[in-house]
Amino acid sequence: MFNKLDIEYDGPAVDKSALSLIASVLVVGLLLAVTIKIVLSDKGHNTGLAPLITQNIELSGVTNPITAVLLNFRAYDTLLEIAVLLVVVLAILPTRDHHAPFFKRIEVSKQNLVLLALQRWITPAVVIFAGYLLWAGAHQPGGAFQAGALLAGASVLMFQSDTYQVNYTSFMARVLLVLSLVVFITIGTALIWFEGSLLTYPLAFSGLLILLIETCATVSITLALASLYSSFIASENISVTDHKHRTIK
Amino acid sequence: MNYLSSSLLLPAIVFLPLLAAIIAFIIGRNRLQGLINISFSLTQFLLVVLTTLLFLDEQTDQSERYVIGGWGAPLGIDLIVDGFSILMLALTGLLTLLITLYSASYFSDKYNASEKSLRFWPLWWFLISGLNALFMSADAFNIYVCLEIIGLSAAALVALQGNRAALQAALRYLLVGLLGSLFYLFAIAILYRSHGTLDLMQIAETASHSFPDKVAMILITIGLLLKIALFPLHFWLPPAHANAPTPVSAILSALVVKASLYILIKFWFDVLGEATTFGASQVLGALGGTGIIYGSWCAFRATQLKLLIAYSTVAQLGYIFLLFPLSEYSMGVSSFTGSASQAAVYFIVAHACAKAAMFLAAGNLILAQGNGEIAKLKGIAVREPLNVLVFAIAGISLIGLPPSAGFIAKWLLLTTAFESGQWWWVIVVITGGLLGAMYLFKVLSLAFSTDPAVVESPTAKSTAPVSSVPVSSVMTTVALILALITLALGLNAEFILNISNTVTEVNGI
Amino acid sequence: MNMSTLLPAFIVLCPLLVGLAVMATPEHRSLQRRSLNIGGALMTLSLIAMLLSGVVNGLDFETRLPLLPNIDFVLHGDALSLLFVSLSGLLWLFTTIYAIGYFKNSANRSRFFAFFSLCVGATIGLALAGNLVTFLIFYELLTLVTYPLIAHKGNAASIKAARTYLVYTMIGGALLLTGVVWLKVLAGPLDFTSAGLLAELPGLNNSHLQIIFVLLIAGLGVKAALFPLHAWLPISMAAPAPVSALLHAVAVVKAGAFGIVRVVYDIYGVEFASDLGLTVLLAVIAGFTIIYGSVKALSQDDLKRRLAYSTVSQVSYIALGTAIAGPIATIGGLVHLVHQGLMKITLFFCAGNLAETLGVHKISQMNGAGKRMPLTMAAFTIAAFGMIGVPPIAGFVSKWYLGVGALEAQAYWVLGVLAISSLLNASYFLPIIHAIWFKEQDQPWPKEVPKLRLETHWMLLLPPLITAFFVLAVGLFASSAYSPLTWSALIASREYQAIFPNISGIALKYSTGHLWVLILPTLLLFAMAFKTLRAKVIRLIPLAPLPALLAALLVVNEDKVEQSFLLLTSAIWFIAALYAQTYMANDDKRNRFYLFFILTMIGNLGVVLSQEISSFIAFFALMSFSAYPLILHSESDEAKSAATTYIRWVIFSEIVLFLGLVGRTYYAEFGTNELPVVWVSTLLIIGFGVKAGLATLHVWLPKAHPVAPIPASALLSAVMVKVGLLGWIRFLPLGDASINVLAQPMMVLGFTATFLAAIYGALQDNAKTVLAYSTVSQLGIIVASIGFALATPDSWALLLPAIVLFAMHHGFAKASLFFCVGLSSALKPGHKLTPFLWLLVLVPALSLIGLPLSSGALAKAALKDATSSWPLFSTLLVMSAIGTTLLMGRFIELMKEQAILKASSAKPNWRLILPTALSALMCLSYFYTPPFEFKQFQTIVSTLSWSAVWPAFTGLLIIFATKKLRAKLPVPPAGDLLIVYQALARLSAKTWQKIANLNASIAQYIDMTLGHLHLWSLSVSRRLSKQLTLDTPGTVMIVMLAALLYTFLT
Amino acid sequence: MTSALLYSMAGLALFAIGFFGVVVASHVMRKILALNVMGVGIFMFLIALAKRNPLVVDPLPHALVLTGIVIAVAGTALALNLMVRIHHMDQSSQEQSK
Repeated sequence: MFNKLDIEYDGPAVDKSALSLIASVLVVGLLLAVTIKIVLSDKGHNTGLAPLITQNIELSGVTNPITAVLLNFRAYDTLLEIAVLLVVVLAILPTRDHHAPFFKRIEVSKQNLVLLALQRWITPAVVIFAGYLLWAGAHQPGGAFQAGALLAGASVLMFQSDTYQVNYTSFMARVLLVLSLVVFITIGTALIWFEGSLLTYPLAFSGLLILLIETCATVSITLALASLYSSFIASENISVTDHKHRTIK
Repeated sequence: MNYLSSSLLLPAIVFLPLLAAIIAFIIGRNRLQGLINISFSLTQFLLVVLTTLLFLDEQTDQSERYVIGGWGAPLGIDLIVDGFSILMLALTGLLTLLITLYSASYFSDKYNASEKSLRFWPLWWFLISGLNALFMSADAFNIYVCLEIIGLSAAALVALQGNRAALQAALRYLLVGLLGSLFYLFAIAILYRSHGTLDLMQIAETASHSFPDKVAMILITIGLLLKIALFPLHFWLPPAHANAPTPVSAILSALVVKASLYILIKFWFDVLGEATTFGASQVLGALGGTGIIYGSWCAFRATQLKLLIAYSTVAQLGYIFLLFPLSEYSMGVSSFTGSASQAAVYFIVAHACAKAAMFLAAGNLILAQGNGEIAKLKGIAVREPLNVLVFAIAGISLIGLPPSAGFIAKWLLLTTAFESGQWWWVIVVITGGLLGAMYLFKVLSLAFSTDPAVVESPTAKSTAPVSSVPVSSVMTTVALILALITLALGLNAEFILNISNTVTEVNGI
Repeated sequence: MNMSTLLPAFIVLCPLLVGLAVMATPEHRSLQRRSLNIGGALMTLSLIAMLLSGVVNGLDFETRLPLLPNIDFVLHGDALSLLFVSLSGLLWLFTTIYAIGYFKNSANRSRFFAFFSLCVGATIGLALAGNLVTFLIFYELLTLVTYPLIAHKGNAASIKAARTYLVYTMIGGALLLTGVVWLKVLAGPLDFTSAGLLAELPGLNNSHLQIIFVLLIAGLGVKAALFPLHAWLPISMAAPAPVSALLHAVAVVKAGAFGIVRVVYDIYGVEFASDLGLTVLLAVIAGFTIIYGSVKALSQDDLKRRLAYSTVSQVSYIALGTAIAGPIATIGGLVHLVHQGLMKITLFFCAGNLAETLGVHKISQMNGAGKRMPLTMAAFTIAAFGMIGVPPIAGFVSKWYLGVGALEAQAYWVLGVLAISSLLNASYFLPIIHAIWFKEQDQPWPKEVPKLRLETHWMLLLPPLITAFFVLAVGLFASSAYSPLTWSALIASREYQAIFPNISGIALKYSTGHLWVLILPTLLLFAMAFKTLRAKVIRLIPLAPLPALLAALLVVNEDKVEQSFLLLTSAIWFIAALYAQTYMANDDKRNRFYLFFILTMIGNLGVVLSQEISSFIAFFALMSFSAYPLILHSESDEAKSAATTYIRWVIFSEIVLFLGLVGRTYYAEFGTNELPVVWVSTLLIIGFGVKAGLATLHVWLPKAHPVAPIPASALLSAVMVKVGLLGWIRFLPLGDASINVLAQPMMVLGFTATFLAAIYGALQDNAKTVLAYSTVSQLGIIVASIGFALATPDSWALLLPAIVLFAMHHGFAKASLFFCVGLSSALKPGHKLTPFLWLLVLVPALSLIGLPLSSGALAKAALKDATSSWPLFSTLLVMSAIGTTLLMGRFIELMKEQAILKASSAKPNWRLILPTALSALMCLSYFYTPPFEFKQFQTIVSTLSWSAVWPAFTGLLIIFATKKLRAKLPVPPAGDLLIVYQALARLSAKTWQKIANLNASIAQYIDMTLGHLHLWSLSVSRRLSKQLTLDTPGTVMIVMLAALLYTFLT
Repeated sequence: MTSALLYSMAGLALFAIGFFGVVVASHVMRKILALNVMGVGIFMFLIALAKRNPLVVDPLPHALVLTGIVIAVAGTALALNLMVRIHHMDQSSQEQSK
């Protein structure tokens, strides 16, 4: 299944091995049948943890139950999830370049007008909307991930024109990337001291703390997603420049 | 907080490596890099030792719980430790300390690896924290997150070498890991649907012989088998383990596959014990048995040293899977008690130490030789006697010869097989040991043989492989320590069994 | 934690720690390494000594550590473990010293010595193991630490050897592990318990226990090199000599054998094991291995390989002793553990010395090595004789107890195994010994190290000498309180507890009466070792038998038989020594001659003085083997052929005697059954019959006598053949019981020999051959008399003095005649002394014929008296004089011819004539009759009878009548029946060769088939693995999913 | 047949289709996509699960889905990165061979 990892496009779309085709059709069918049977056999009275969450929502500091689950009840999961993101960023980041600044602007002679207009008009709106999403996360659907994703989208748009370059390996970028994790861990462990247990928010400050964590998370997620995107672009560029070098020689 | 309890230290064990990862990421390339990492690993080790000691001191019949966020089980996430997980934590702490020491040399400028070290250290610490978090998690979904941390960071570490083979192996490893995790996630969804909770203990309380539970068990089993690399699903393991940098290979073989195994054991025996069947356990055993034979055979035929060791992992995992058919199966429930579980626990520990030692020694030999070809190892025993010795000791443990941890493990396994009257597993185990001896001594006899052309003529020294670098003494010492631990574990098994006993008796969650 | 719990652990740890310390020692610091090694060995030895003294004082030593739930790691010092531990500790010291000398300038010494110490540590641990699990741990550890030792040289051969070793021991270890685990599950902790632990446990399935036993023995049998599992041992000879020495003597093979002992005795319990029918199986395998190993050893030219196969054979004695399942056999088996260790280590040390000093690896290169390396080769010889089982060397003790034990357990076939094995041992060791001492060096040494002051480095020389000394000592002092034998007996008594018999009766005590008479010869023997003294010592040799003569005349007078034999023996040895002074004066090999002359003398005198079996056979063997060089002396082709014939018959007789004496001892102590006595007596008659020239067994006599130097032939014919008679007198139940079955054949054989030998001898043309046939003829009379005594026990009281008298008479007469042969050159007519000299010839000749007034007449009269109850016997006795006359006539004829042929100017030599005269004087009975009171009334005058004269005349008539006829007849070859025997031997050799060829071709075929099979399986697996790894994972996963679904949902 | 049931069946179907794709697709890109389809199937199943009782909405599966999405993004990104790197490596080696 994973032995032949074809990269080129010239192969057939599916493995021609009839055996695996037939077997998988059969088993997929079986799987479907079995799981559908489960779904159908369910009596539907199970409400999961919904009542419990509704009971405790008052104590969580936010009113949106999903945010409450994410950042209070199951904050530990979220913390580790940020770590997952960081792992991938780490794995993907190019080898470090210390000298380039975090952010720089390059004057490009030939501009794509449509792109420029889009950048000019949409980006600020997206940023504001992201800020709203972040804020609104406390009481209705929204939150750090949504905001971060939006911001990352905006940055993709920004970097489309090669006008702006971010050095994701600069000190600044690194600090921003780990910011959410650091804040999360710091708050979490500090709360052991104050409240006696990990990530136990004091009732009075819980909303504030969650907002703080969410804000930091937004920054880190934005940067992480942007860096993931840029890594593909960068590697394309590198190969292109390599190609050029080679042709010159 | 008037007295220190082992459970209070649990968050620290997870967060300390995370902190280390962050610091390693931020400070980057630094002269103190090695020292900082070593001191982190030392702190973590001491922490784990303290936890273990406290845990043993408490002598509770119950497993220890830590409630995160003050919410409690169904709503929040709990951390939980029992004997088995404490043992796994201790093992992780120990191996982390030793392999960190090793890596500090391995990724030093001496071997032109400082570029890699930038990526290595943070990923390394993430991997460790993932492992630690996994071993103490009491929440099904949290386990999924931990599995992902482990899977992603492990794949990234495999890719560290940067050559095509390594990248391809990493990609395959990653995809397999993701697929396995998805199966697991699907099972979690089904479990949540029928039980309304994600806490393992609460699931266990309501688990029954019902259809959804069985399907969940099937999905968990297949998903985790994929990650564990049980015999027919092992295809990704040898290239991944063989192409990774040496310390990574060591931790992958020693702990990472064991993490998935740990989860599988937990689900199979504790959480969904009601839903398992005797036939399925026999299937797992049969696959394990075939894996023993097949893995050993492939190891024997391997031409690359690390590939040999990787195949040996496939074989060794097969031994552990004999746990499933051999454990007591009564009243439709199999339980993680008795000598089968002891054997499995001991096998996990023994294999972790021995395999780590073997990979490290092999890494040293490859450094000294400049080449991973087994055929090139001729006469290496003269130049690198200690590393060959370590390799031999580790191999002895893998074969299961006394005095080594592997012997105890095999002894327990054989005892169980006889006690349960399933003598056919005896034949498998014995044959596996003999095949193991074949591949081990294939290497050793090459190492001992002196090629007169190389050894005697003075000019030969200049024609020695150019890429070979003298192996630093730290790296050799670390491997030796691991090998000695393996030996020491063969002298008194009660120590390890005592730690894990609490769970095997109580069957807590 | 006090001493009693720590000491065993210390003993095990000591070598292990030394090993680790040596491993850490840098290669160039040889002094540090040396002191570590030797210090460690000494330290261990002293700890072992502490343990030993503690156990003797009844203290209990046990180290017990928890290993697993319900399983402890136990080190326990009991009697059995101490036997092995002491051996290991002791031999470790010697081997270390040896190895230091051996590896003076080679590489990787630290590695070698480290693993060497570890190996010993494992062995000691294995010996001290208090339960089967601990044993298993050390057993496997031993396998592992031996691997680098075998692979040490690093060349292709040693790597291959190491691999073969591993394949075998790994499989063995796996089987053992299976067995142990299984047994553990059935029976609990498996602590070694005297008399076994399984018998008491209830509810065990016997067939399970049988399977387990087979597994255990198969596992242990690999190391013990039991038959189908032995192949690694000869191959592992690629290892350096100290390793081979240690492997073979102590560590590996003994570990297996020791394990077998442990399993049979301390786990199963010997009675329980034999109830299960398991010991028989083991015994058969062991017995077969013994013979198989010896047969394979025969055809090896590489010295170490021959020794290796010898080990295969010898180690199985231990298993055999264990499996016979009787207390005495157990003692034999256990003591062989030590004895074989000492002997084999000596042999390997010597082989190593040869290889190191001279570069000799092959037996065919060893010719004349004895001159270059006398001490080493002496050690080799002692050990080799021990292996053969020549008393009183160590190996004999083992075989003795095994033999008696086999009888006790009524396993008669074991005796056959012992006999065949000894025969084979002799046939592969004696040629080597012959080559090193009696062959000239025929090619330069392959790789000689420049000669030092000693024959080789002292560190190489000392260990084999010490171990060889031990080999002798443990045999000689087997019955002393601190010998391995006594210790083994203690162990056996614990294993068998209630049913252990009183074994004092079969003990081997070498308590010869009047040992002081041997002091002077022994001193002279040692003095000969010094080159400067040698010439003077040779002059003193005639003095050597004088103490014995003195004893015969003054001291020994309780036992008339002993007194008369001692008189005869010492007197003739004295005369022969005097004669030899002149006769051998110009011989260039006289040093060697005298050396063996004294040895033979000691043996001969000792035999006569011996009162009980053990010393009798010990001296008997000494005498028999030492006479070999005397016969070989001239090294002409005839001499070589005669010597070979002689030694073959000696071996044959030794083996038969061994069996007979074992039987006799056993039945004297334990049995009263009538039937066995017959076969015992048969064996004794045959065994001594070889020496006593019993017809059909006499063939060596006519060949050996003519070629030996005259003093030697005189001794052979006059004295040494009489030892056979002495043996009969001592050990046959003469006078007690009548055994008609044997009496009649003996009488028939005796008289047939008397007459046929006379006729055959009369046709010979060599004076000494004629004399030899005369000896055969005369001995026929003795044989017949013994037969008569067997038939009529009542006559024994009269017959015994008569036989003794006859023997003495014959001894003196025959000796005189042989001496006369040496004077033949002086017999030519014309000299003034000639008549006197002819008188010297005639007196003994006539005496032999039994003319009146001679001692012969007296003896014959006595015989006639004693056998008067059966007239035919007397008649035949009288008629035998015709034959004797014929022979004597022929002899005188030949002497005359020779005198004329050899007519030389040489003056008669007084120094030769005087001893001859002395001897002839003895033929007149007056000199020795007085001390013997059995001749009560008969006087010399009463011999004047017609019956004493007519046969002589008849004989004379025949001589003159057939002179022409005889001249026409061809001279029949000396050794008559030998020709037939040799033809038979050749035929059987041919058949054997055919069988061997067949075997080889079958083996080749099997090899080929296996090779094909292997290739086929390789290709199949390659194809399979391709299939499996290339394009199936997806399918496989799905199939697995399906399988899980199925197993879960149905 | 409630809508929740319909959704969960659709999720299951997606999971099955994705699995089928993972097994039979030959190109890595397709495999990665198929894995994502599988993941989406599970997320859909979870979302439907949250509403299986028509009266109560269970927020927990929503939270799980959110977490799961991030993880899926991370995994996909890593896989794509590795794939691209291999691709470039192959390209440059092909060029070199030219």
